Amino acid sequence: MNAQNIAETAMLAGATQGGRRIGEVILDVQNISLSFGGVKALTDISFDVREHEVRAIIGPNGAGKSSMLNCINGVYQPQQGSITFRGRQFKHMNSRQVAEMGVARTFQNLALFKGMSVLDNIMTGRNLKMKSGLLAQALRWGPAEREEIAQREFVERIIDFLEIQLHRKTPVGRLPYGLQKRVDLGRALAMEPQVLLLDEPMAGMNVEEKQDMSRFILDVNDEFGTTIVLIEHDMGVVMDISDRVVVLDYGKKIGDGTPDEVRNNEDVIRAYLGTEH
Amino acid sequence: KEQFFPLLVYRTGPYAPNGTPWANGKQDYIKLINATGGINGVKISYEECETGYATDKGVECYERLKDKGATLIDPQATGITFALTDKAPVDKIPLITLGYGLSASQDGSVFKWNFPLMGSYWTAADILIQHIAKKEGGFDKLKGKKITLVYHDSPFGKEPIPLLQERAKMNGFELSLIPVAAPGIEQKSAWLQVRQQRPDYVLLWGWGVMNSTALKEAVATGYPREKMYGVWWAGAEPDVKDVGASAKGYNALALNTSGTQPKVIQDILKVVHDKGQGTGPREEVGSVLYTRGLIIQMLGVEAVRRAQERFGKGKVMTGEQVRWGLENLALDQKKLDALGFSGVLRPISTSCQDHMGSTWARVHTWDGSKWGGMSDWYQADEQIIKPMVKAAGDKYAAEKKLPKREASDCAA
Amino acid sequence: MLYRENGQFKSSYRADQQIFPILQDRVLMLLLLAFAFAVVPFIASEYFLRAILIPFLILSLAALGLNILVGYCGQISLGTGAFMAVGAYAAYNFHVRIEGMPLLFSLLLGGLCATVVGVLFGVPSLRIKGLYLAVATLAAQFFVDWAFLRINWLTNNSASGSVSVAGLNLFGLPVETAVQKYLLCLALMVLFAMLAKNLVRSAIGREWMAMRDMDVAAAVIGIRPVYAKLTAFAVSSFIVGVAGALWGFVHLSTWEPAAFNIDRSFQLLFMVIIGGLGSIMGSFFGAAFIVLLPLVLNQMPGWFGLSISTALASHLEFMIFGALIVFFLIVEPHGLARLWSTAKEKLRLWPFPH
Amino acid sequence: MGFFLETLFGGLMVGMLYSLIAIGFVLIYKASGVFNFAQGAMVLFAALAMARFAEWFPRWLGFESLVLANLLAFVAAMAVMIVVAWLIERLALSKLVNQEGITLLMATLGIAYFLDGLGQSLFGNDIYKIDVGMPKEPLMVLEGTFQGGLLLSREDLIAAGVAAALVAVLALFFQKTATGRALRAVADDHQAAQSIGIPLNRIWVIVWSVAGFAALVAGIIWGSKLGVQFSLSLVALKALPVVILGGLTSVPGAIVGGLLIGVGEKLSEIYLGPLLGGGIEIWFAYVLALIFLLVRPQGLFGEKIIDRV
Amino acid sequence: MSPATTLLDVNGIEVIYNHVILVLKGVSLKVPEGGIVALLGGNGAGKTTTLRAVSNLLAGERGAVTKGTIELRGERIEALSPAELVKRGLIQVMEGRHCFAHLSIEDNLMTGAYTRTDGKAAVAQTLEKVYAYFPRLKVRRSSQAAYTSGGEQQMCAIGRALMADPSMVLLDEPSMGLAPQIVEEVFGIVKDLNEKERVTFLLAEQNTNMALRYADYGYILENGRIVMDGEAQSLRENEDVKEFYLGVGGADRKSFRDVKSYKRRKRWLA
Ligand SMILES: Nc1ncnc2c1ncn2[C@@H]1O[C@H](COP(=O)(O)OP(=O)(O)OP(=O)(O)O)[C@@H](O)[C@H]1O
Ligand SMILES: Nc1ncnc2c1ncn2[C@@H]1O[C@H](COP(=O)(O)OP(=O)(O)OP(=O)(O)O)[C@@H](O)[C@H]1O
Ligand SMILES: CC(C)C[C@H](N)C(=O)O
Ligand SMILES: [Mg+2]
Ligand SMILES: [Mg+2]
Repeated sequence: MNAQNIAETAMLAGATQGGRRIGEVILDVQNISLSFGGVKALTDISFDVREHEVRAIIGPNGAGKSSMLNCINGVYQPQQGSITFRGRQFKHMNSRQVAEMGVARTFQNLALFKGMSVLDNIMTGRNLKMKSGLLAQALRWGPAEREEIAQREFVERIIDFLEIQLHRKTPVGRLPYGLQKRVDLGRALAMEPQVLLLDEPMAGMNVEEKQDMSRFILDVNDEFGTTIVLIEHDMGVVMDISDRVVVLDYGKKIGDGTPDEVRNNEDVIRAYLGTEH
Repeated sequence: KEQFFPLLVYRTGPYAPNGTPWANGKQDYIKLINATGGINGVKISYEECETGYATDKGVECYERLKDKGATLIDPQATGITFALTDKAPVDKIPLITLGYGLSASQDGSVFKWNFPLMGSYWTAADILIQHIAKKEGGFDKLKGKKITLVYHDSPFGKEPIPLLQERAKMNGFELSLIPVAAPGIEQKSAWLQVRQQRPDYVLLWGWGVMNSTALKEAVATGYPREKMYGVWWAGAEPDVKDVGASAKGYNALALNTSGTQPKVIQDILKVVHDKGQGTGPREEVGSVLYTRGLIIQMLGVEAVRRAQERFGKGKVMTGEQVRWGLENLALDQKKLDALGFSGVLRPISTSCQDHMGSTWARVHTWDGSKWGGMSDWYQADEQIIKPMVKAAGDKYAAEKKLPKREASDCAA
Repeated sequence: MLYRENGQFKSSYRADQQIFPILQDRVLMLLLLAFAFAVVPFIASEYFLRAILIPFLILSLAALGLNILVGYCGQISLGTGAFMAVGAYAAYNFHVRIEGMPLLFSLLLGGLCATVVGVLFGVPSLRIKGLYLAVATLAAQFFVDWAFLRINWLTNNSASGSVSVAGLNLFGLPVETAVQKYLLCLALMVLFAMLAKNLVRSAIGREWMAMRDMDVAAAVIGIRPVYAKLTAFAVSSFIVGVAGALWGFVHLSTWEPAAFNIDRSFQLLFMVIIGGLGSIMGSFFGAAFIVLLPLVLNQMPGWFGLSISTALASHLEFMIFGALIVFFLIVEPHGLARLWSTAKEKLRLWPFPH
Repeated sequence: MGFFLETLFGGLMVGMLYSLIAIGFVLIYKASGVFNFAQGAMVLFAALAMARFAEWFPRWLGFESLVLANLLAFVAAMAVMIVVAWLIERLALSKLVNQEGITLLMATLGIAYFLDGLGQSLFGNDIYKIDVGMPKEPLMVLEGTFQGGLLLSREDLIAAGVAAALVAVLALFFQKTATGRALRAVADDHQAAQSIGIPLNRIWVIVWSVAGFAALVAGIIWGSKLGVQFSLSLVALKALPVVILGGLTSVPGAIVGGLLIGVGEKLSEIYLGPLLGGGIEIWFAYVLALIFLLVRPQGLFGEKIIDRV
Repeated sequence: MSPATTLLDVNGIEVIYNHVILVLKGVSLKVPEGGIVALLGGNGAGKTTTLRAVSNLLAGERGAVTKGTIELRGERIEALSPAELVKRGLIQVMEGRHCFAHLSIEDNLMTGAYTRTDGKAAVAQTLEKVYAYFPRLKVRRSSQAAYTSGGEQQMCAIGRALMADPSMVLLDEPSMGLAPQIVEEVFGIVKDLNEKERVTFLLAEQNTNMALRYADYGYILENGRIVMDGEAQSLRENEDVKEFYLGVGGADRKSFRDVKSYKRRKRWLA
């Protein structure tokens, strides 16, 4: 940890923001480098995420934002660096482990299970919590059925929360883009994650819908204390709802700090924001 | 009332070129009988059902046609025969499996409803070995010779193996086995192996496209056709037709002659084809498999006739009665002559013990354009066949927990 | 009676999670079952039972098994014939080698052996996907074909590779007549259909579908590909194995490896596609289409009193069959089951078009 | 040694024959993302047309020349295949735009049934002969070096040459022309291809015609080897491991896959087969393909399977 | 804007998916030659469906236009294939990118020129133009499209359509997934093409702010019906539009952090 980080810790720890208590570092990414053949997607990236905060990652197209999430998620394996989650250090992560540790995510290009209904898509998020054996499920025998119903209740709460009750039984492929994004979020929420990684959750939404989405994100953050890592291109949203922002450009980190700090960072303005913001 | 014969055939699929003339022969003979007054006045009705040589379709055909009063069935495939062997006794429908099917079913005391008339794969293999021995100048000359069996990798192709193994032990030749996966369109490795082993003789146990492909591969690898001997299902026109002159010298077993000289063929041409009622093309009449179809149908008809002698002339016979007829066939030369089959096949007479009726066959040779050069008749060696049939029959009966038929059952 | 769900409020999730949430469907299903168990045995002819219903039931069972693998888990398999064969021959071995082995146990043990083989050949699916996976299953198909022809021990030393069973009985009740066989197949089919339905609407079923639809996302939410894929192979081959054993024991009673050759594998795959991937109901529709349609077409000329040659009839049958496949796919690419549910949806809206 | 070489060559030649059929699969898959189940049926159909036309033309037109008969028959058979391609597009594919691969696969199955039935009812279901003057007698080489010489099949050599030429042309076509690029685009995404103005119907007619041509060539070569009859449609099964091993999307892959499968199959059958009771080549071919796939899941030359979130 | 001839005239169309799902319930709109028209509306309003109906891409989604007419330059086009429409200069950029995954970026772009008959040189020139618009694409020209980032794919999809040298472009959510300055650029390109080459645009956009800034005219779609239309200027000033689409309640912009309180949106149509 460098000096700046320590100072920040002092500032944030214990400080309450809108009732949220920003805690210790929960996820610490150190010196990650990732390349695909000749393409360097990430070069020596380090940043940390604190418990309960909303951490945004921004940067121009192709900067490596999604790749970063993919590394945390175990979808990509970085060539260098390590990731520390709740004090445990990993050279690279394995998707299942990550999920078990309570990290959930949504995807930029909608990775929903197309053939399944909204309800089933969200139910898959509960799978880690379901313990009945194969035979019990086949027979739908006492505990198995009770478990199914209990999880269903949880999922129904998410459905209510996201206001997609009407579409419960619709195959997700038929939904308009914006609602699919919501289902994607629902599936991640169903995992009751401690850290939620969101990859452009508001792409393709109008302002009103973005407001709704912001509300969902902030509510989750507030009510369940979920830590949030958010990639988003809408600067309004990023600046309004995030606590700290990392800026990537061509795979390198060019800025890190509170929205205000980032907004005024020269490099960031040049590479990403342009002059208007 | 009419005597109903269902005709299980295959006119489509990989075996169609061989199945079609056979099916045509069966039908033409029925037409001939009907045109000449039926069986003591009883006309024969028939219905074809396409099996495509597939067992499950064969079973479906059987179930469908048995309800229409089937009294005799020729399944036209060993696989279908296997599947029907359990069903026939329940439904009381005899099966004619002329020259194919289960070799062990010659034993009428176990296989009450199966009739592998005129030969089984065991008699076939035995006769081929006899013929080769004769060529070599005696059984003792077989010692140290190499004989390779190239066979259709199915129950049909595997049937002759036990007999050949027995013979190899007895006569001291070396037997090697080369399976060819059905339907046998790719045989390069089989024939490379033949080329490597350089056997003195190759026995070909194929059906359908496998036969012509084998001959072509033999040409391509330079194996002399003169040293190749096919079973009687590998000795018809479709097997050599498009190999043509290259297949010259190839030999195969013959259960029957071919050609249009026999009187029955002439009758068919006159009575059926000239009236425009022929089933297939006229050129095909008298070909090997066509003629075999005729024989099969003739034996069926004669079984009904025989049964009528006992159960009432001019009546429609039940399956059980036809079965009795099949078991008591007695077609001597005189009768065959009368039926127009002189020279086509040898006399045949069955009994309760022996459902084959004749274990004789000859060998013919392809001269590049037609089958000819019939050898003398050979009879399969009882000494070898009988014990094998008995052992296999006993094993079958034991497995199935079948009681052996009583002597009284035979008399009945 | 109108087909409406108005007024049918679900007051509990349990009620909502029923297999047939709509009352009319439930009633219809019960009636259908009652008909199948209590009426059919009395009215169906022997031919109908033996040549149509029994093969239909057994093949729909196999299709059901395959649908779990292909339709729910998205793993294409062209080795179904092989797994059926393993089921059949394994059951046969238990049947003849262990004196007094009850039929039901033989069948289930056959299924269990098929499970083992299925899982074994399913292992490559962890690395190989899509049509490429077909190679692994085809390897199974041809290997198994070969093994039962070549390894005598597996066929209890029958020289020809063909085996046969007789004198079946189920805990003392004979299974000999067509009706008895039909009832056995029907009962097993209903049982397995229920179990399969339960599985696919439980956690494991969702894991399978998730793997099928988007495997990376599935991994990210904590689904283990190994477990999901191999359980699908296991459950699928188990059902397929039992179906294979039934096909051998009940339908054919004497069989050779060719009864389970690659054509069978293709046939089953076609059933699940035309019936509807990822639909239990679809397996039945598909089996009906592929088993029954050719029979109907085959007998059609007879009904109209046409006499055309067997060969031509059979070629026409091919052509019509082929054309109908294409036709139904155009009408509903997702199979007959989807067609059926769309029809129901329309019915629900009727008489208002939308 | 001599025998080993012979086996090796035999395997290579058979492999080329498989490739000839495999190319047809690859073409259609590469250009529309459809696994064409009807390829075998097309081979049979084309071969039947060729064989029967070669038999009929001299009769209809009253001439004797075998060369002329073959030439006319070839042209007529090709015309028939183009009509077939056009009908397939019109009646089936055009109505199935943007459907999943498996649906299209099933549709090609329907087409296969249809073609099998149609071909045999139009042209007959007996054995017919294609005689394009392929030499049948073997060629003996290196008789000095090896005892008994080295046996090569001239027929196979010619077939191999034809296959190689076909592949070269097709590979160029795909890589270098705008149509080739459009074909690959269609395979990736029907709807997007449509949206930018690629005329799916024309593309499909072209592809299926080219596949029909490949089927015709394969049909002539296999037909003159085996005789033309229903079983010809089953040779497609032999091409399956070849396409998959080579990569569903690679024309050159079909050749390399063919060679590997051919050689692997023959060597295994001859050197391993006798130990296991023989008849192992079929499953061995698949096991071989499987081993390669474990290393490269997209086949040797196939396009990488894209798996991104 | 001077009264221009109507290029595209959609008249009362109704679209049904899968024979049962009625999505558009009589949508009419006009696009004047050389105009930029925005189609606005929330998720599921039917924007994409409208565009698909125009470019005749519904069949692949198992949808169909069941009522109404669509005319391009006075010619009925419901029965024309998409390829024929592209030949007439009408091209669509599909929502969700749809790049050809296995082709390189450059090959993707080149497929866009498939229908062109004006020679290699002209195509090469357009390619350079596209690269000039999107330098990022030039950098990634030889990468397989599937392995480029979401934004790069979006640029590729837009560039690909431009390669056809169209006279009218249907843009479905062009700004989705693009970084802010690229969004600006994309709209800049739209304006540029519109002004310099008189390319007509119909764009479905969620980014209402942007859309109304660049468009001349706008339609608002809700639940499959057009509920409001007008000059971009007047829409921008409409209170409801302001509140629901531009996110400016009353006078000033609301922070996304403050919308947490429960609010229920007013619908023009129930
Ligand atoms: N292929 C389809 N099958 C069935 N319904 C569909 C299909 N495509 C779209 N729909 C339905 O049509 C309606 C309109 O969808 P459309 O995609 O046109 O909306 P949109 O305005 O483009 O929304 P978004 O801004 O989210 O993209 C939605 O309710 C959707 O569920
Ligand atoms: N699997 C992959 N193979 C090859 N290159 C990749 C792969 N994944 C990402 N890249 C490349 O790495 C770079 C970073 O991509 P990434 O998707 O992380 O960008 P991003 O910041 O999310 O951009 P956007 O805002 O456009 O979504 C891009 O240039 C992309 O093409
Ligand atoms: C029936 C005969 C024609 C031979 C055939 N191959 C069989 O099954 O035995
Ligand atoms: Mg991204
Ligand atoms: Mg849309």
